Amino acid sequence: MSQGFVTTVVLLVLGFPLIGSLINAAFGSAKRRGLVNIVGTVSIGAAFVVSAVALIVMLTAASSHRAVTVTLWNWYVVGGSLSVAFQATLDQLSIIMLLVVTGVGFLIHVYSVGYMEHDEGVARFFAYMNFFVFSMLFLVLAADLVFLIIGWALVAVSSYFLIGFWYERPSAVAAARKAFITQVIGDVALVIAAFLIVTNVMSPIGTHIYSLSMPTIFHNVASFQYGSSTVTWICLLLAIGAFAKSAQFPLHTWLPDAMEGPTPVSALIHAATMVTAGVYLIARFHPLFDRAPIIQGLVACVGIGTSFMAGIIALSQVDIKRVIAYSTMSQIGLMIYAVGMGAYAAGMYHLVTHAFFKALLFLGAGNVIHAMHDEQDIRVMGGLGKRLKITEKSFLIGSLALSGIPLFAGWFSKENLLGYGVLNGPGHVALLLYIIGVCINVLTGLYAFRLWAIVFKGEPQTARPAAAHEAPRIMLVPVVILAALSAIAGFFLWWPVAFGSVRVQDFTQFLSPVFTSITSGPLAHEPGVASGWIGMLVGTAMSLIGVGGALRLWLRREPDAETVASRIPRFITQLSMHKFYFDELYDAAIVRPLRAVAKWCRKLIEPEIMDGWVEGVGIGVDDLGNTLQPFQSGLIRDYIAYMVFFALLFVIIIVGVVVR
Amino acid sequence: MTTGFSWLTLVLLVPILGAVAILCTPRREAWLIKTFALIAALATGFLVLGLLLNYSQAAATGSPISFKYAENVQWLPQIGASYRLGLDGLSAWFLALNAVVFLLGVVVALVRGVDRPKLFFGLLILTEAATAGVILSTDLLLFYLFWEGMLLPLYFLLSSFGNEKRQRATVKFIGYTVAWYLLMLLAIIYLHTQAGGSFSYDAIAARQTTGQSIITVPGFGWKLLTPDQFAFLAFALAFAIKVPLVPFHTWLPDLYESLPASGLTFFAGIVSKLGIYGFIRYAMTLFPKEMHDFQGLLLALALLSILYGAFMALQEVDIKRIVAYSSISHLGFISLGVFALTVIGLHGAILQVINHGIIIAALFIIMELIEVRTGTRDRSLMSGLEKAMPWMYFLFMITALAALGMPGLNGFAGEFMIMLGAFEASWVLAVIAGIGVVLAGWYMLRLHQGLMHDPLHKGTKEGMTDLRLRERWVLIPLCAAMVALGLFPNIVGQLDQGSVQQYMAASHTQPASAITQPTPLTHEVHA
Amino acid sequence: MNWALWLLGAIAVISAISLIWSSHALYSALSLVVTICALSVIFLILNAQFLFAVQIIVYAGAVMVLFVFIIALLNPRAEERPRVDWHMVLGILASIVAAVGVWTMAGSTAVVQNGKIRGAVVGRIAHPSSFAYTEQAVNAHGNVQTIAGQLFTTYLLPFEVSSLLLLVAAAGAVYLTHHARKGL
Amino acid sequence: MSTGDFQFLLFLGTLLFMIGATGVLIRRNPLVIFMSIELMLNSVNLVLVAYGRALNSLAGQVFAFMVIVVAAAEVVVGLAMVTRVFRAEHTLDVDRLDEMKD
Repeated sequence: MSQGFVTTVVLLVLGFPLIGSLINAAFGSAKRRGLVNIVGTVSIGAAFVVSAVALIVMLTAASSHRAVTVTLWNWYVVGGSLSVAFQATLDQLSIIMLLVVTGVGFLIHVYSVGYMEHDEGVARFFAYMNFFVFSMLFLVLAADLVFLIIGWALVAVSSYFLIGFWYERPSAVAAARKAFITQVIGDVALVIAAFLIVTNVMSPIGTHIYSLSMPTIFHNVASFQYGSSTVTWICLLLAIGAFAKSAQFPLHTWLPDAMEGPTPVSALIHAATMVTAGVYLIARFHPLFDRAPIIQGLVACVGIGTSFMAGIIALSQVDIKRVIAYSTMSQIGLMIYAVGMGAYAAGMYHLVTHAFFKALLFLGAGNVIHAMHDEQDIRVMGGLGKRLKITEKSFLIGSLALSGIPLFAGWFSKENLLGYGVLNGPGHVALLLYIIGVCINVLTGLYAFRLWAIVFKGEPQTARPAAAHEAPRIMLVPVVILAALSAIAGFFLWWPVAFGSVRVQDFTQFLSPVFTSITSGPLAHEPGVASGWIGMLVGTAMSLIGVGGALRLWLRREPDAETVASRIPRFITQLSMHKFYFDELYDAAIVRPLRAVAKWCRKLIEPEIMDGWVEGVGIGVDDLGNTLQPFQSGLIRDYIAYMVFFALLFVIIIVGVVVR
Repeated sequence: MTTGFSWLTLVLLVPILGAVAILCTPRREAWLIKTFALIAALATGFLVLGLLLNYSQAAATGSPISFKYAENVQWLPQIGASYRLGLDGLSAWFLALNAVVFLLGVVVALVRGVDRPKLFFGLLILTEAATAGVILSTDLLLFYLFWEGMLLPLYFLLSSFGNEKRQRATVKFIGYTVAWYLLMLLAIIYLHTQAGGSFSYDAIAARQTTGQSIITVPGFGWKLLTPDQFAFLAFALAFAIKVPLVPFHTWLPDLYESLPASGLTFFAGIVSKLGIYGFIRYAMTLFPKEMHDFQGLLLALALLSILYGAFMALQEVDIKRIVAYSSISHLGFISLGVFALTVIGLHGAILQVINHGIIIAALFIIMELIEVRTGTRDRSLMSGLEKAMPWMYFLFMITALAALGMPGLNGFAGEFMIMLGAFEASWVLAVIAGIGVVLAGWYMLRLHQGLMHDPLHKGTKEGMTDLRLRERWVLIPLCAAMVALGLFPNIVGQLDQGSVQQYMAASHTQPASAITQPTPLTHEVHA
Repeated sequence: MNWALWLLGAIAVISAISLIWSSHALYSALSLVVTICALSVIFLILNAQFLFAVQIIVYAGAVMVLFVFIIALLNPRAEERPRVDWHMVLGILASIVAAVGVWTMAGSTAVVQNGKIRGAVVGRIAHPSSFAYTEQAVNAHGNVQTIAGQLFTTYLLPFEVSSLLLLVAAAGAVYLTHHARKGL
Repeated sequence: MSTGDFQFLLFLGTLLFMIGATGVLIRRNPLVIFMSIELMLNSVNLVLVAYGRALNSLAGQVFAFMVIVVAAAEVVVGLAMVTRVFRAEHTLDVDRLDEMKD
């Protein structure tokens, strides 16, 4: 692909959402709702069209020169050595992310036209949504560390706006701030990683090359010895950045609170795009990660751990959006596990399929909430299937895909993932991780169909479901499209298809040039499903067990769910109920002490020590004045006495000095 | 004698003439006073712009640091003091910031209105002349003259305009600073003797710092410092108070709390940055060995400023004091850039000086506009202003994000360079600075959200109007500058390439220092 | 002559002490007269006949009379003995220190001797002034004549100034005590 | 006049001087204070003459004469002031005359 073509693609893809956001921000208002809706959705649609065209052109081009890096403008030149420039790369990895972000984004924008009908902040909403898509694309296209960090922060800021969209709700405001602070931590980790990279990149002939552009870094990646401490530190910091963004174990507490935002926001940000940025980052920096085996192991373990924990918590949640949020955290955990093991293509594959069915679940939940007039507690719902027929059916497809039932999208990507895990997971814990992965399949099946059964099946718990009405058409169309996609996406992306001259290889082969051409570490080749048959069979079986169990518990209610729950030891249910107490832990461990130190500074240090010595000087001079004042007693005899005394002293000193 | 036309003296003369014109006009014609003030500020602005534009063509003279538009007129030959002015890459940007910030001060005063225009504008323009003098002078005595002279108009300005606590704050500031500047005068005189009886910067820079015998306390035999180290400490102390670094900062919050926004724009904008200027121009180049000896201490102070400023900003209730402490934290960042003694760090510091000037001016203007509208400065009594003032929300959001160093805006550009420079000195610095960035995110968001989000606080007054057109058009150019500098920071980068190399070369004579040998990123390329 | 000095010294010291210790102002005035006379005799011993005369006439005669006159005029009541407070302690302490100091100083180098001088410079400061009159020279021309000679030649200026001083003092005293009596 | 005598004279002069000084310190009646001052002046005369005699120089005696003149003038003015103060304050106690305090 030619430089000129790529530059135009990059500028168009970035330009459309930015212009849409600016127009909506400047001229949008509740009155001109029509204009706002059109501008909002069209800009994302245009971006999707441009990226589709780019995909087609890329497919026609020979697989060798599909990755093209373009320089937009010089950011900062330091005396000829370090010159930082805005560079964008369009290669297989970023085109996939482009398509996912703009495609799913477009469907969600169409959906939110209906969802935000009676919300007067619609202009602000679409402005923020467009700005979010712009920053996500900015991040994905980044080919320069500075460009990447800026995109990273822009995504954090736009998610801050969107989570805190209903700014009158204190809980939303707090959730937005919490999300932003966690992202800033990830951002700082990324910045320090960038420093480490810049100061350690050596050209083959051993001279320091100070450049922040990723192609040159990866070209000279040989300068980082395999398993050396610098590479380990760099990858650890990159991993922290990824965990912050993808809500993985240490920095995951912001994701459930982020459900305070409107449902389309949750769908776009917390299902399809933002949380996957962490997976993309690790995939993009795979040459470095391949050289840091310890970190890869760590990443895989954290991925599986988070996934398992989220699965347990999801089982006990009562808010419909929080259940899906925890399921997102669990699935992202699987992706992190995949890229942690070096199965970058498998991770990306699961990312794509997950984007479809998770967005579908969120939009379905949106329909339910819309129908129940903003009621999110599933205990109040029940038997909605009769009223919301289309939503119920697409929600079912989504749940099937999520829990990995064969022939649905989830099954292809998840089993591919776990299949790879069986054969060459990290070090000696590979089998253990695989077993936990398979247990996660059970958990996924359980909570997916628990949700479906409670919300749509059974008889209504309260009178309110009776009043529910099916969502308007504009909200149903995206849901149906997504249902179709999550049904056939696995199959469609799996089998190589040829349209005339355009040969669409299967997903992994399409991505393989990105992940093989540069890495000189252990070749991360993708096993065909064949070699992982055993893994796949075990995985599918566990999923079916999960689904069956869920249907028994919540559909036919043989052993009623509550009785089963009572038999499970109390501390597990409590743990699950209170989200493993992480919120309280972080609050006590970090937030409160920092605030205490700050208060201590203000109350004690500032007035006493800092101000103290300045005021002290003043007070000291006053005291000196007071002590000397009585000498002016006004009595002549005192004055004479002083004279005599000092005269005497004077004489003694003179004589003393002279005599000695 | 000077060869070409003495431009720099013109830069000094224009504000002085403006001030004189203002002082002559009778008090009644307030509009005439205002126009004179505006004309003076604009004229200086354009003059400086002209100087900057053909900066590269001008001839350069001078040994360690080459000065452009140099002027040298005998002033007091008996003691070797001469009226020498000069402009190099570093001071060019300080001069530009000086002109911009004072123009902003005048504009804000016009927009917000001020009760005694004659006194205010006269003193304001006079201060501009003084600060310009500090930046331009390359003769140490002249520098000290302007350095102390700056406090004169400032004293009257600070003590006659502002809220009820201004008297105490001004006395504390003036008394505090003047007391320590005398030490610097002592050091200057010492240097004068060392340089063989001349105050000129080149002569002093070229003085032989031969083996200094360590001064011992007579009778006790305690080993003190070498005279050069004493001189360096005197300079460093004077500049540390000006910057301010934390232990010497207590004058800043009281003063900033009592000053009106028009006063704050130029005070926080340029006056508090002359300390940084002093460190780079005088402390770093005249005392290279001592700078390396005390580098550890100075870096510790800079980090302390960052963290301490952030903690205090986190806890403060008065919104102006929050911004004051955030300014301390930012200045801590800038001094970290300077003390890291690396090329990147210095570039970042100069860039961040300009960014901070813009951000802090905008922040203080917004704080005053909010204070006027809600009638209080207490953060806990205000919330949910977004509904009433969407424009204020938008502009305040951009400024807050720039202040917390969000990548994409100008705060990040400077901080990235500084942290990279500090990282080169030692990785610990960058990590602690990173913690500073996280804290900055926290307190800046708390401030922005505290005021804007959450439901409307019952205490706030009803009928709050959004930003009027005039106020909006003061803040919009500032926000535009923030975004522009965030995406194109290279504008600042090109101009000071040459002089940054010279400063690094001048400060590298004895590189042995506690921190790892600071490797310049320039493969030892010397100008 | 030694015993005469000692006797006169003792008288002077005793009367001095009575001067400061006596309860009534008049007694202290009289004791001062005694001290002055004792000193004038010592002057006589020291071959300063002119001073002996001046001391008796001016001091004992004029100044003390003036004192007694004023005491009579104001006739202050008898005040009680001075209280012992820190002033007295300081005074006594100072006198002891001074006395001991001078005693050791004077003892070591009473008169300037050529050769090595150990200790105090008291003697050395007072080196012989330009005008040196040995004992025989003074006796030859008479003490009064020689002093008069000096007074009107080398020390003419101090002489004139002191005369002016006396004039001013007299005018001042008159002005200070004069109070306009109305209706005269 | 032997050195022993000279020592005694110096010692006597100092003693008288310090007695005068102590007198000035402890007495509260200004007249007595004046007398003590006179005593101090006389002791100075004594030392002057003693040195004059020891160094065979008449300067001591001339100077002593000058001291007497000054003492006389001083007494005249001093007593005038004391009478004036007495008439105004009707008290002669020095400790109560402390308007100069502040």
